[in-house]
Amino acid sequence: MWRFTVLRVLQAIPVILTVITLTFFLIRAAPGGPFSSEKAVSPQVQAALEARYRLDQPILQQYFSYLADLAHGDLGPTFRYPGRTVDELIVDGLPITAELGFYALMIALVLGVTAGVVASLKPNTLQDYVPMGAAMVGICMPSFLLGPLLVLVFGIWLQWLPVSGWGSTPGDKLLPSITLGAMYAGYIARLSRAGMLEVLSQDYLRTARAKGLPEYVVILKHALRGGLFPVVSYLGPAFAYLLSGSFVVETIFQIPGLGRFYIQAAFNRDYTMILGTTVFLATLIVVFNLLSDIAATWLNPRLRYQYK
Amino acid sequence: MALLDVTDLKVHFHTRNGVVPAVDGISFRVEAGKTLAIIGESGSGKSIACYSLVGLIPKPPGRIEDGCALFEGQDLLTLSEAQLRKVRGKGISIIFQDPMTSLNPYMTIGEQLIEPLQLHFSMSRRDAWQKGIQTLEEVGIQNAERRMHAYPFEFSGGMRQRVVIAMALVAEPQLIIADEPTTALDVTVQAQILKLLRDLQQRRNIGVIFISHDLSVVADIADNICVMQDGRFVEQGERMAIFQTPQHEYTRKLLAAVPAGAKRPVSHSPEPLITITDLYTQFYGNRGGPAVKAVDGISLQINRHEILGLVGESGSGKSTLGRSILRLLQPCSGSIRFDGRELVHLSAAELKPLRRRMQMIFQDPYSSLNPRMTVYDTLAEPLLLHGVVDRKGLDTAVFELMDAVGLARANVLRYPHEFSGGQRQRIAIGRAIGTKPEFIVADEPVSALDVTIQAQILDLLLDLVARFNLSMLFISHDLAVVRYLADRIVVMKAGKLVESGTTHDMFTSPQQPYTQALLAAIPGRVLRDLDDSPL
Amino acid sequence: MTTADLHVIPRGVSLWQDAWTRLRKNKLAMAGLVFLLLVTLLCLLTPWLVAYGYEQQDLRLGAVPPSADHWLGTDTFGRDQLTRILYGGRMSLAVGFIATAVALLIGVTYGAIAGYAGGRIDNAMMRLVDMLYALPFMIFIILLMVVFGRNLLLLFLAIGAVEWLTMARIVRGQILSLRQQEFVEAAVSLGLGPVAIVWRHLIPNALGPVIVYTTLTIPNVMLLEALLSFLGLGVQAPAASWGLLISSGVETMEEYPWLLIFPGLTLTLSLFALNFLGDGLRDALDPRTAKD
Amino acid sequence: MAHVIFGINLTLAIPALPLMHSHETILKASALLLLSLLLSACGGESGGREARVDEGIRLGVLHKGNGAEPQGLDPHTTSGIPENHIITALFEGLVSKNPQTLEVEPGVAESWDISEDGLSYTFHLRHDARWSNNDPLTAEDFRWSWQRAMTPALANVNSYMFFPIVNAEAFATGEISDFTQVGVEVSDPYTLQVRLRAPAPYLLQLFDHHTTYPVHRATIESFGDPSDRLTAWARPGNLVGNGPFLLTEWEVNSRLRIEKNPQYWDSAAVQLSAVVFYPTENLTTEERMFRDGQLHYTEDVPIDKVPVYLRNEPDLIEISPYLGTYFYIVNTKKAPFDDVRVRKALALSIDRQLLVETVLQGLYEPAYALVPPGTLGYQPPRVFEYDPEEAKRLLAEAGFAGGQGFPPFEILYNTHEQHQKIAVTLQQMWQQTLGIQATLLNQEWQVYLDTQKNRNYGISRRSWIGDYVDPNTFLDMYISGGGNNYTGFSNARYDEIVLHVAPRTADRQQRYTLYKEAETLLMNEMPILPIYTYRSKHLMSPCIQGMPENIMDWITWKYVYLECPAQ
Repeated sequence: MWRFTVLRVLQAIPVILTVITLTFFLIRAAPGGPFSSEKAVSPQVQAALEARYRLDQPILQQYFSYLADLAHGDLGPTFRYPGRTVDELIVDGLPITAELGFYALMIALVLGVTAGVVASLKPNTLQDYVPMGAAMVGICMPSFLLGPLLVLVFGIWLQWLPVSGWGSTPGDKLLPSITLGAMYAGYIARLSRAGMLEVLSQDYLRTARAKGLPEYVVILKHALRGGLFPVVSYLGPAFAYLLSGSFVVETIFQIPGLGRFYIQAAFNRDYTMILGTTVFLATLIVVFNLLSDIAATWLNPRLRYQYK
Repeated sequence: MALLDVTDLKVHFHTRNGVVPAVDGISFRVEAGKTLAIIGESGSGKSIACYSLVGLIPKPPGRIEDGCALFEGQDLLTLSEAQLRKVRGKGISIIFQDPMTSLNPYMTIGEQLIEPLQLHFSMSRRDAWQKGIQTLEEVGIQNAERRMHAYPFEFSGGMRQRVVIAMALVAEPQLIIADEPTTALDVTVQAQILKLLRDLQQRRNIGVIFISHDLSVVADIADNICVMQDGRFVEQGERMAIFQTPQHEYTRKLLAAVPAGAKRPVSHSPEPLITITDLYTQFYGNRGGPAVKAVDGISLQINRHEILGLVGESGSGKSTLGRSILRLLQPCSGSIRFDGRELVHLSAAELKPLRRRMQMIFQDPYSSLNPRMTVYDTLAEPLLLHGVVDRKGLDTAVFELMDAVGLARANVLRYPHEFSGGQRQRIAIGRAIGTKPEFIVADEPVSALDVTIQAQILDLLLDLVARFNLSMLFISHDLAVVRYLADRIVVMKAGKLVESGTTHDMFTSPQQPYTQALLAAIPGRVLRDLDDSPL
Repeated sequence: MTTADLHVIPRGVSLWQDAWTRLRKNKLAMAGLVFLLLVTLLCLLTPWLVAYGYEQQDLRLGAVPPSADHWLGTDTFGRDQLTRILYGGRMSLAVGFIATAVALLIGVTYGAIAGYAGGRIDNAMMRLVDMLYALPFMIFIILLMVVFGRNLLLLFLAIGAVEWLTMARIVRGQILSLRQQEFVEAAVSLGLGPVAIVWRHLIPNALGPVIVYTTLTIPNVMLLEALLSFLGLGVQAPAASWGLLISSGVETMEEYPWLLIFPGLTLTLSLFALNFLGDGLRDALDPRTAKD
Repeated sequence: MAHVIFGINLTLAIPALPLMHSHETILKASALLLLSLLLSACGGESGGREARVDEGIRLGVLHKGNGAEPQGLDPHTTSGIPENHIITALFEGLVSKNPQTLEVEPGVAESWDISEDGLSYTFHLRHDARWSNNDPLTAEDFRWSWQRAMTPALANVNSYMFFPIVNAEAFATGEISDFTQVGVEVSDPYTLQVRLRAPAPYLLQLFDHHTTYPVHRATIESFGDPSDRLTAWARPGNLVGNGPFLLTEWEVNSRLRIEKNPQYWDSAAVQLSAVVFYPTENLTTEERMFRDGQLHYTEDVPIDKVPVYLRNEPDLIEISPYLGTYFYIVNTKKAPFDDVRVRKALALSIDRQLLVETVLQGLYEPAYALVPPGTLGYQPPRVFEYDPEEAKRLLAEAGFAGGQGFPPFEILYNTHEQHQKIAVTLQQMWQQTLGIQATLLNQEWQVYLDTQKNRNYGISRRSWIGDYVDPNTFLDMYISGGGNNYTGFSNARYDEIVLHVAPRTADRQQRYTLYKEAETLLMNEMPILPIYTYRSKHLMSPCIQGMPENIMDWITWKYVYLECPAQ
């Protein structure tokens, strides 16, 4: 297991490096710069700004000094918020985005697995069509539509939940989490239905029934484990995508998470911030893919045995 | 009083295409300490009959229409699901056919073993665990205490079947339904398991319903036999009565289908077609594990117009050898000469013209046919590929092939899944002989088939070999089949050749202890004794 | 299939024709197909069907609910919504199908090669996929759009380039398990080359999951386009796409609900139809499920 | 109102009302009331909670939507409006503004003298002005702060504001490095003298711009090089200011809180105990936050919501003229726009009235010149009207009768819903009236700025918000070769008036006459196509007092307080 983990971590290094290089040169190729503004900036001011951010150096030198700083965990100062560093903003925003992502994933898991399992028990009946139809709606519903709809219904009409914010009023974490989780709930529902259908036809469930086990034990204890296998391997990538897709939800609900930085930074040409968030995100994706692989390996005794 | 008394059991399946009477009014009794065998081919309804007793058939579409099954004074067929659950595992337990799939791969043996104990006897986990260990020991598993923590995949096939048996026994049922418990096993292992079952049964005085398609197996252990066909018992009675004086035509057909007797040696001067010298094929283990030498220095010769039987247990490397000869696997050293040409180092392109001359028939007619190709496409593909016929003659050629393997022409546009196993194997044979090859490797072509079908396919093969002047390497674990078909036999064990000789010699005077053990393990001694006795 | 004359084989019966025969019996899938065809046809023929231009304004009219003149109402510029939905459909369908086709092409080819080659090649190819998975693609698409300007072709390609990864994984997994089946060995022993084996024997058998994933990819792609439009990186005004219509409809859903309801309904119905069609196709392409 | 009688949280129900049609109102309102009653009866934590705005009214804390997240709070490195809202509360310049008229009032300077020739200003600082850490605030603080603000290395984009001062430009561009040569002198700790190179009638207003605010030297120096814009001095806990409020909390993208500064010289007049600023980039969200009782005051209102509020809850919306113009610029160096007749045809064929009434929901004023009307009494010239016939004639005269042969061109705008709406409409108007075909080109902000700067456009959307209340802030944009003049417009007389004649004219009315002449020159050449004059619009709790509307949308925080009008 250790060997496997170490190997995967080593493999991640060139990935991250590629991401950095690609992003670095891509954003420099973009028209416009971090200091453009509606009112013309005088050449002197422009030059002084560039000097302060070391943009006057040759681009390769900038690239290598960025890498050198990165090796020390220094992602540099942001262009957008003078006086703040990228590290600081990521450290501030991450816990919030991670929390949002976590709740969303939990909601997705609970809703998705329930729907999928319920549907799989009676395929091609109403008990199948209704939850799967709902799952399809979840998949088809863009978050920029679902969010405002939920806000309108639960925030404005019913007045049950606050319309925005994060952690400032009780219950304000619910709507964003649902909005973000809905699509993933849909996918998880489909995955768990397919996985369960596969498992439900397996002989060992007949064995379990032959022991006299009640049906719920057969499903929960024997079937679920194998049936949710695809879901487990999906969770890692899903969490990573959740984090990178959270900006819409964060914008709609005014959540001070990391997600908004991605987009803002790209539009503002905040070079360091773009790089920082991209690198960070890529690292997260690698880590979560790894975790989900490890979890999948650990859950499957045969694989676990192989890696011993 | 009988342990289980079933009268007039009727189970129907209500499908979209109408009602199928899967079990159509059968009656039988099982006594404690006795074995009742139900014999029948696949689809005869034997498993459904037994499963319906404990409510394990899918409802719908299945429905118990009629009948009565008295067990411990209650009619099983009228019990509610909750009441049935109390019977399952405790009163009646089941040993399923495939130990591979009937154990939950995600749970340890111990967890699975103690489930019925905790459920039916509300035992504490510790007591249940102890009992589990005892039961494992009872079925002959070494290191039971440690093995409780192992997962199913860590066991070999035979050991796994022992676990399944332990699981059926652990709650000390009065009745066990054993559904083809040895079909997936090697002969020697099968013999051990059968012995184990018999011992346990006698020791605990339990009744057994033994479901099988294999008369030879049943012959050794059953007290009473029911012969089932199309949902009905065509004949039932005491074991020897069934074998000695079969009343029903179907019973006679089944008995006749058991491959018996040896092929008469054909005498023509041996002219080698394939010469194999010092062949090694190995598989590399996962993640730098040690290489497995599947074929470990084999030298042998296959003559023209000869059927060479290759016998060995699973894992002996016999399939690997067959595939290596056809270069479906790349041998790592040695030489294979086909009609004087060295095959080992030929490129794919160089091999292609030779492929026309040597073909293969596979074991599993379910997976050896592309499910998305019709019979026509399947048969036409090699013909077109090797330019055996042009497009104009294609239809005729395909029809002729179908005639040759005994398939109705009307089926030409059907897909494999619409055929029975035997018909599918006919398609596969048709595909193999389409290019008029000189040499065919047949890898267990009948082991997945019912006995009567098996007999037909064997005869078809014999016929084709004669008609097309084929040479054949016939791989099988079933000695009776090999004896029926082969001119010569080679025995393999752990990648090495153990013994070879003419069929007659091998069966009458085996030299090596392993060969002797194999022969001894062949089930159906009773039948053979019958055969040998002048009727 | 019983023919009186057993010496004549009906020509041209292929997997696809067979599938079509089976598909026709699946009512839900056919309903989906008919609906999609209808929508596609309407979208293609829009310029000849509608009385208004998609950019044609009637400022004095403004936003009005559905009426006899404007069946689905108008937006704040007095533009006819039916017209805009139909024109938007051209864009959304094009994005959906082209980007998905790109994903399919790359994904299936790549996955099939990796799965069939197996061993080290497979390992190397899948590591590359893992690497690409680690790229924050959403950000990359946005960066690409930002850097190279809004170019629809690029948009299609970029989206397709994101979606092929999962496709490749699915196909590879399928091929890997199919490769163990004996009919592949049979094909090898017949002397078929790798390309023929992959094309004739493997891919048709892997189609089921591929189709299902495709029907999930199309909505995904459409939503991605909508999201990019939402960020101002998608289609160029005054042109429309369903996603764009929905995202601007959301802004005014309280004042002019019809501007959200109709595009939303169109998108949802189309995606549902697509889903039914996909499930139907999967079943139809599998001869085993045909006659039960 | 019913809500009061039931004693439930008002704002929960009130804001929901505006969006309902009258006949449904009662039904829904009672349903909502019933619901909130139920919830509060069950102790439901969400339904019965006190809205943030109500708590704010109780505690004297104002909650304000503030648009974009502020980039920073260093008065010398920022330039945005969201930052300005906060900085004006944390710092105070030499002068301040009358919240209503925007005329200059004493700030840190109690009084000032202006020399006869208008070239020398002497400021007398009040003796009780203090930094928030209780340090005294002296003239030296201003001198040092201004030196910092002009230091080239700091790269202050607003340093040009000092340029009327002697040698300020030379110092800011690095020509001289000796600040003593700049016309800023400290004659005694409470007297500051400023010498100008030329008269600047609007100069006093500049001393209320944040780039001229004093900053605390010791604090800044303790965080590193004063000319390094990246130090952390302007953060909660670090920042020392001299304004009526103190920075106490700042969570990026979440909220920023300022509290009353007890050291402020006029702290007795300050009534709010705190203001909380929320970043609200998404207008729709901001509006919902207001309805949900989270904000007292919004930065903006989604345009489609304006008529709804005007109809149903006019008390909650505040719309007032604003010192900004929305216009299109034309690249006069690019054919066919090099022909003034073409430019005029474009300008004359825009039905501004229709545009404003429909697309803009009647919110803005049609504009026919660059400078907004009413800029401290200035009325811009009106040299043309909407005249489609004349437009057609002009286009024909230029050789494109009925749009024949007119090359296809692009309308450039930066990605934004509002800009797109205008562009789409103009495209239609030009097509319908003139028969010419335009395509829209939306570019995201940075690209759009680049395209304009490189003159790589035909017609482009532009807008301008005045820095101070004087026509000059608009008109000096179009001097020949001006940094913000992307049109290629150049006129000697115009330059002369804007650069030399008008600044030397002390009398306001006389100066306005000159500006009017210049603007007429500009509009006759039509390098810009005015579209409308901005108005600021806010959703505003009726409980906000002391925040009169004004043309700069300027909030003078020390006069603001919360008090609900009697029912």
